[in-house]
Amino acid sequence: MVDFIEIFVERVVHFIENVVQPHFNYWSYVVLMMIGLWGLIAKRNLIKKLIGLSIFQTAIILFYVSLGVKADATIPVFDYEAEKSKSAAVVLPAEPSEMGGKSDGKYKKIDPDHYANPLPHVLMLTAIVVGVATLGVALAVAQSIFKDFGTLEEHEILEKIKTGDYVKHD
Amino acid sequence: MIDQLPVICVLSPLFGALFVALFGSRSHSACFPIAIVSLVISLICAIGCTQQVFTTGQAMDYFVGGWGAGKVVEGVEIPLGFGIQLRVDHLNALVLCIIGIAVLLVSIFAIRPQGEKDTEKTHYFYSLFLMLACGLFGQTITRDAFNLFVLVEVSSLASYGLIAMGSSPRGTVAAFNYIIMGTVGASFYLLGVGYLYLKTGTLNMDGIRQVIELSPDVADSRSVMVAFILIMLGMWIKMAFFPLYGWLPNAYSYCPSSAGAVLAPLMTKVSVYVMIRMMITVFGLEWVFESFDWSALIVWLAVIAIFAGSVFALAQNELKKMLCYLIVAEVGYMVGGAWLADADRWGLTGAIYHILADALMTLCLFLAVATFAKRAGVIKLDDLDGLFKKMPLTMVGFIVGALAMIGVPPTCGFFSKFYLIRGGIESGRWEFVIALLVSSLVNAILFFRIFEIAYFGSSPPEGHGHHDDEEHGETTARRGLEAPLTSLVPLWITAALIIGLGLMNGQVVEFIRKTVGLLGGGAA
Amino acid sequence: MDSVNVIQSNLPIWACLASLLAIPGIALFRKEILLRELVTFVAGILKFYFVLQIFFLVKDGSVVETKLFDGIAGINAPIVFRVDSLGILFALVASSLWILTSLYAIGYMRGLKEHAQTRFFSFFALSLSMTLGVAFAGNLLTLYLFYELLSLSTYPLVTHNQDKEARSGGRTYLVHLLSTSIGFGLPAIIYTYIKCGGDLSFAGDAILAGQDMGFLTGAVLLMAFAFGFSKAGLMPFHSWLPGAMVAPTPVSALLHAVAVVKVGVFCVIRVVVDVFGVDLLGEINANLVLCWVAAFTIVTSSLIAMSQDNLKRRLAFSTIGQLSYIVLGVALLTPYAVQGSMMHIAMHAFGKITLFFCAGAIYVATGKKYISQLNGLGHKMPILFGAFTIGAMSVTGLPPTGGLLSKMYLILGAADAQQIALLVIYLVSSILNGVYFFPIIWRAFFKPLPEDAPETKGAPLACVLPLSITAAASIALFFFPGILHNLANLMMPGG
Amino acid sequence: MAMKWLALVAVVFTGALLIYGVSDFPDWGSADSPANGGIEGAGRSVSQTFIQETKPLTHVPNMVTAVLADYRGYDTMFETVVVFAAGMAIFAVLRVLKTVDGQHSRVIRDRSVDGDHQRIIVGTTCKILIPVIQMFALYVVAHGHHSPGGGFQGGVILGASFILLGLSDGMETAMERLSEGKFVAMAAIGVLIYAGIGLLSQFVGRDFLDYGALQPLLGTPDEGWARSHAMLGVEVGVTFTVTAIMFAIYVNLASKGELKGGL
Repeated sequence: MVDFIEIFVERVVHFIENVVQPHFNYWSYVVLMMIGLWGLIAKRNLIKKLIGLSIFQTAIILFYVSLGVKADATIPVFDYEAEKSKSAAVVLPAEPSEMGGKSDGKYKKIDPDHYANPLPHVLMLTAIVVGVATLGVALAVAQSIFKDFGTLEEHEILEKIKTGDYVKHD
Repeated sequence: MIDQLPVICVLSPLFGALFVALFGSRSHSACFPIAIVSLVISLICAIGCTQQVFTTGQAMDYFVGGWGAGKVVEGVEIPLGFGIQLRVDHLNALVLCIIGIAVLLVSIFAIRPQGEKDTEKTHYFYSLFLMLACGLFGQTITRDAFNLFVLVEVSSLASYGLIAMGSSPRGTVAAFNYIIMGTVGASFYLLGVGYLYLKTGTLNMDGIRQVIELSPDVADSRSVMVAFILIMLGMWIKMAFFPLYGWLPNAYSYCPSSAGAVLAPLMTKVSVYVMIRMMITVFGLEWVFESFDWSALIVWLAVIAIFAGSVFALAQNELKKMLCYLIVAEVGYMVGGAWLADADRWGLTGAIYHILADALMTLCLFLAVATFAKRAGVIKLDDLDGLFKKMPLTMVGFIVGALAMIGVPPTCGFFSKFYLIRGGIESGRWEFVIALLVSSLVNAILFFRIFEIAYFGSSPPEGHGHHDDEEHGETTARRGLEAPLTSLVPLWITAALIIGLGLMNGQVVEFIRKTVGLLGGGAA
Repeated sequence: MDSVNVIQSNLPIWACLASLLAIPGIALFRKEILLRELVTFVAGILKFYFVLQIFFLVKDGSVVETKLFDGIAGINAPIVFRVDSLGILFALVASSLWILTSLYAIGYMRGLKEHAQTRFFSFFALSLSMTLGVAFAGNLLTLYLFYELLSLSTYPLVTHNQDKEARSGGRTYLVHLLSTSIGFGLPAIIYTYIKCGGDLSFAGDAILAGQDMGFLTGAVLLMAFAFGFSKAGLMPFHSWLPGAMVAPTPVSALLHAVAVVKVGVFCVIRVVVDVFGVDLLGEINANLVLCWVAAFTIVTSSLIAMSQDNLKRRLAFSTIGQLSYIVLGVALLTPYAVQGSMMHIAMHAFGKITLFFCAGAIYVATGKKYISQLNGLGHKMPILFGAFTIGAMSVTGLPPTGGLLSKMYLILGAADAQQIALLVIYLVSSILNGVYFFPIIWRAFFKPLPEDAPETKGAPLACVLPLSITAAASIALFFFPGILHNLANLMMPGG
Repeated sequence: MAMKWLALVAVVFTGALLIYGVSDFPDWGSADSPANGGIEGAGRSVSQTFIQETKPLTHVPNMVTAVLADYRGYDTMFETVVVFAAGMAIFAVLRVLKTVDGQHSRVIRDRSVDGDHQRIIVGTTCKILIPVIQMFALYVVAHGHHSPGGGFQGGVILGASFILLGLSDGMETAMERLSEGKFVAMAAIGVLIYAGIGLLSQFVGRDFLDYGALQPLLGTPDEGWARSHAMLGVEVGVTFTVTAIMFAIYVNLASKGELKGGL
């Protein structure tokens, strides 16, 4: 019985080591996303649905940002000290004031692995803003529904639509 | 100047929207002229681009910000996908024109503010309307997968606003569901693009396809397949393909009539166009039909969509709801057509032609129904009682749209069915052919039921047909109900276009076939 | 056949447009009835004049062709007119009878003071131009296009009375025509188109000539076409014709005795001669299936006709029978039979239209619709019932009238094709025709007038004149069948 | 209950699909994954080009801002349009233009000082704090070139400062600073600035949003600097829009569209 548990533990550790650990972020974003999706569909209150929706979108943002991560790379902002100290002999793009020089078009001396990948960050800036905009409009619509139906529970709203007792404008 | 046209086409509605927001709140009468001017400019650009693509036979490329692939800026050679690329080719040139025409016609239709909650909101309406147009134009010509997501969001947000601003509370509830479903769809698409970016390293559609064709291990990788499924799921939600259509009927029937008239014909069709763009340009038809190869399942889903759409349409007694379920069936046509993996790609050509045909047909029907609702308060089917006498001119427009839906020869509806059936037969998908025929019969029953009610009145007089009212009595006193010119002119132009597109389908399809030939489709 | 010289001229377009252009005229003079009727009349004569022009060109075997729109991409199916001998024969019959019918309709409408006459005459003109469109169609697509438009443009005519029966009649009319044409016709056309690699035009040899086609596919395709063009009234898709009797008599006279039904038969002939080609059908002898369906229709419709008391319904079922004569004739494939069927189109047209005119005139004069009420009317309206007798003789095929000639050819054709059983059916059904026509004549002339019959005024001259002309025409066709004969000969040489 | 089952099925199905997709991802944080290192034979990796070429091309150390405002400027413009569209949609949905008693809603500031004491504490701290927040917001906008920041972040902070004013001194005082007419115009002008700068380069004859074309206009030594300054201009446009719309969202939601009374 004992070695059975050991094998099981050893198997689980192996699984975590080789399968989960290298893709840790990607597994966590899937879990987060599923929580959001569950909230979106199962919850009956409109606001809770919106919370589920924003968790759903945040998970995607987590996925995109973890795309661009490079081991021991700094944020994608060019820092002069690191470039200067790393290879003094190398011709560096100088300070802004003495900039004048053209780049020679070949692969530059800047080591790309030193900086994180900027593109996912740009994309996620847009996705965040889109998420905020959608959330804003959804909240406005939810408020308009509350004005007319007096409730935010979806099943009550459907009830009221069937019976037809909601504020009917002209 | 000519190569700046694609961007101007997208920008003029944007500038229109901004000026309407700026000046509209003070003088509501200023909104309409600004809207018309900006939409006319974009229509002229759209036609100019199509003309250019037609004469030169080459697609028009446009790199925003001057970051052209291969161009040397400041001594740096710019790789593909560095900037955002726009491209007008044989596939989207016509879609661009159809959007331009539809948006212009509906803006003319929407000039007379119907009894919305408060008519002070016309400038909000026109601002959202123009942003919707800008989003649709951008979606059609963009060549960058992520930029497509942003433009889908622009047009979706504008459509959420347009639907929710109506006076009927049911409209706001439908808008809420539409927001949730639309955002989930867009997020799935975004996730799919993320998976693709991770495996191919670029966001440019051509770049992705080159990598997929270049390295087999990327092509056969699981994540590219999952990316494709996610993108398809996202687009199917957006176009209300069968299992995911829950939001469409309420959203388009309880929204303000002029909003419905622009959303119904365009939103779902542009999503179908995006799906086809994804299949042809991003993944390449070989990858889609060989290594992915789920076409049998998806054609069966389309067949179910067609049957379900038609049967639900039969069951409705509200006019707009019925048309909405017909849209669900038409989406089944297009998706089914696109996924027929027939050798000469006739199914795909039929689907693309059907995008154009269906946009016009739905526009014609929704304009007519909106006019009925506005002038004669027609909601249910039996309110159509004796409408031939009251509104004969609008009824003629409705008839042309209905005949196109049924698929009577001179109209474009017949020819698109012809190509789809041809594709169905050549690819051996007989269930798709049968579905098409049955749904045209159901359409025939649906629309002739309406004609009967409108022609005879809901309960015709008993006994022999002899009327002794004097002979010229048929022009009854209710002449006053006839629709105003601003809603008749768009309706008749659309009806004329439906017949024109039908008769000109030879050249149109030759033009479309070049896409299928150029971009790795079957033989041209 | 393919060395025929083709004359490019847009006369056929003018012929079609003649009646189409009448519509604005009719709509314009809605208020002045006289002017409006004049416009219809002039349009009729103009159309006949154009058709005659084309006839003189086509007489010596050449073909008139003109292109309207280039239709479907990827295949040679533009919307084109191509008038050959079969087309011109049908056009001649239709346009000449339109003049008489419009004269008759003026009398009929005024007699009954019908409502919405403008709409009636404009849709009448529209359906006539669609009929000519089918007659001149140059390929399968144009044929299908005008065929569909004809069904739609005749719907308002059939439901002219706008009452309960009109509504149900119209419903059966449309459901049958649309569902069969979309259900059977469209797939058949598309299958043919795929099989023959994209050339749907009737020029040159038949579309499917030389295709290797088994008996089964051939038969199924042929029957799909035959049922697709359900205007030919083959059972079981015939019930739209009696249903359409709800229409006013001029409509059922011209459309449902001449134009619309003949369009169905015309399409079947086109399919047999120009789509399959006589020799292909002969090889795979798929035509036997069509023969026996037509034969079945002839017998059953004649039996049903006997039991009908309503005069117009009896005439309707007799039309169904006569149409299947033509279909059977074509399906026999022998030269005589095909020529006989083409001639029968004209003979039956003149005979049957006279009978319908008489039925309408009786209704206008006495308001009677049922045969049992016709006792002794012969003495009251001798000319009318005289013409009725001539029409009946022509349809049954008795000597002095033209019907005899065409039936003679049909029977000879059946003999050539060694189909003795079908030959017997021809004879028996001719007798049956007699059985359901002559009791009417006997009742009208030899039965005493019931005493309490109210004083009936005579039928209006505008009704009596056209029916006597058509009666005289059916007799004249017996003595001078020259025109019909060589047209038919052009279409199917030999015999 | 049915929704729960539907949710379960949806979650399980999508989760399995995504996990299945994740299985052959490159390791997290690996520098030579296709996204970061590009694929050999498919040309130079786009992201490596961003990192290596931003300095010479645009002299902007913050590569994210360079990609955001210049290389993919078209994307960001439509992002601003999304924000603007959201504002318009909220106005369309919520804004009540005719109040119940029919007269147009006027913004009237009720001067009655309700003597609850919290307001004094909150009021004074906010009076000190708000200017500092606004200064910091402008710093974030201006310093977007050199450190993480830019139009969106700065705009939100600026908007937050106005919301803070609304919360502390009542919506009317905030509306006095920034009335409805003002912030709708501000939002529209923001996007106009952005698109205007893009259009400017078209007038000079080069493509839309090609800031290099503005070099003669801005009198900078080379096109790189012109790009850098144009980016700052574009960021300012974005700040205008984002501030206005954030405040609009707050104002509409707080007062259910009457823009009067409210939180």
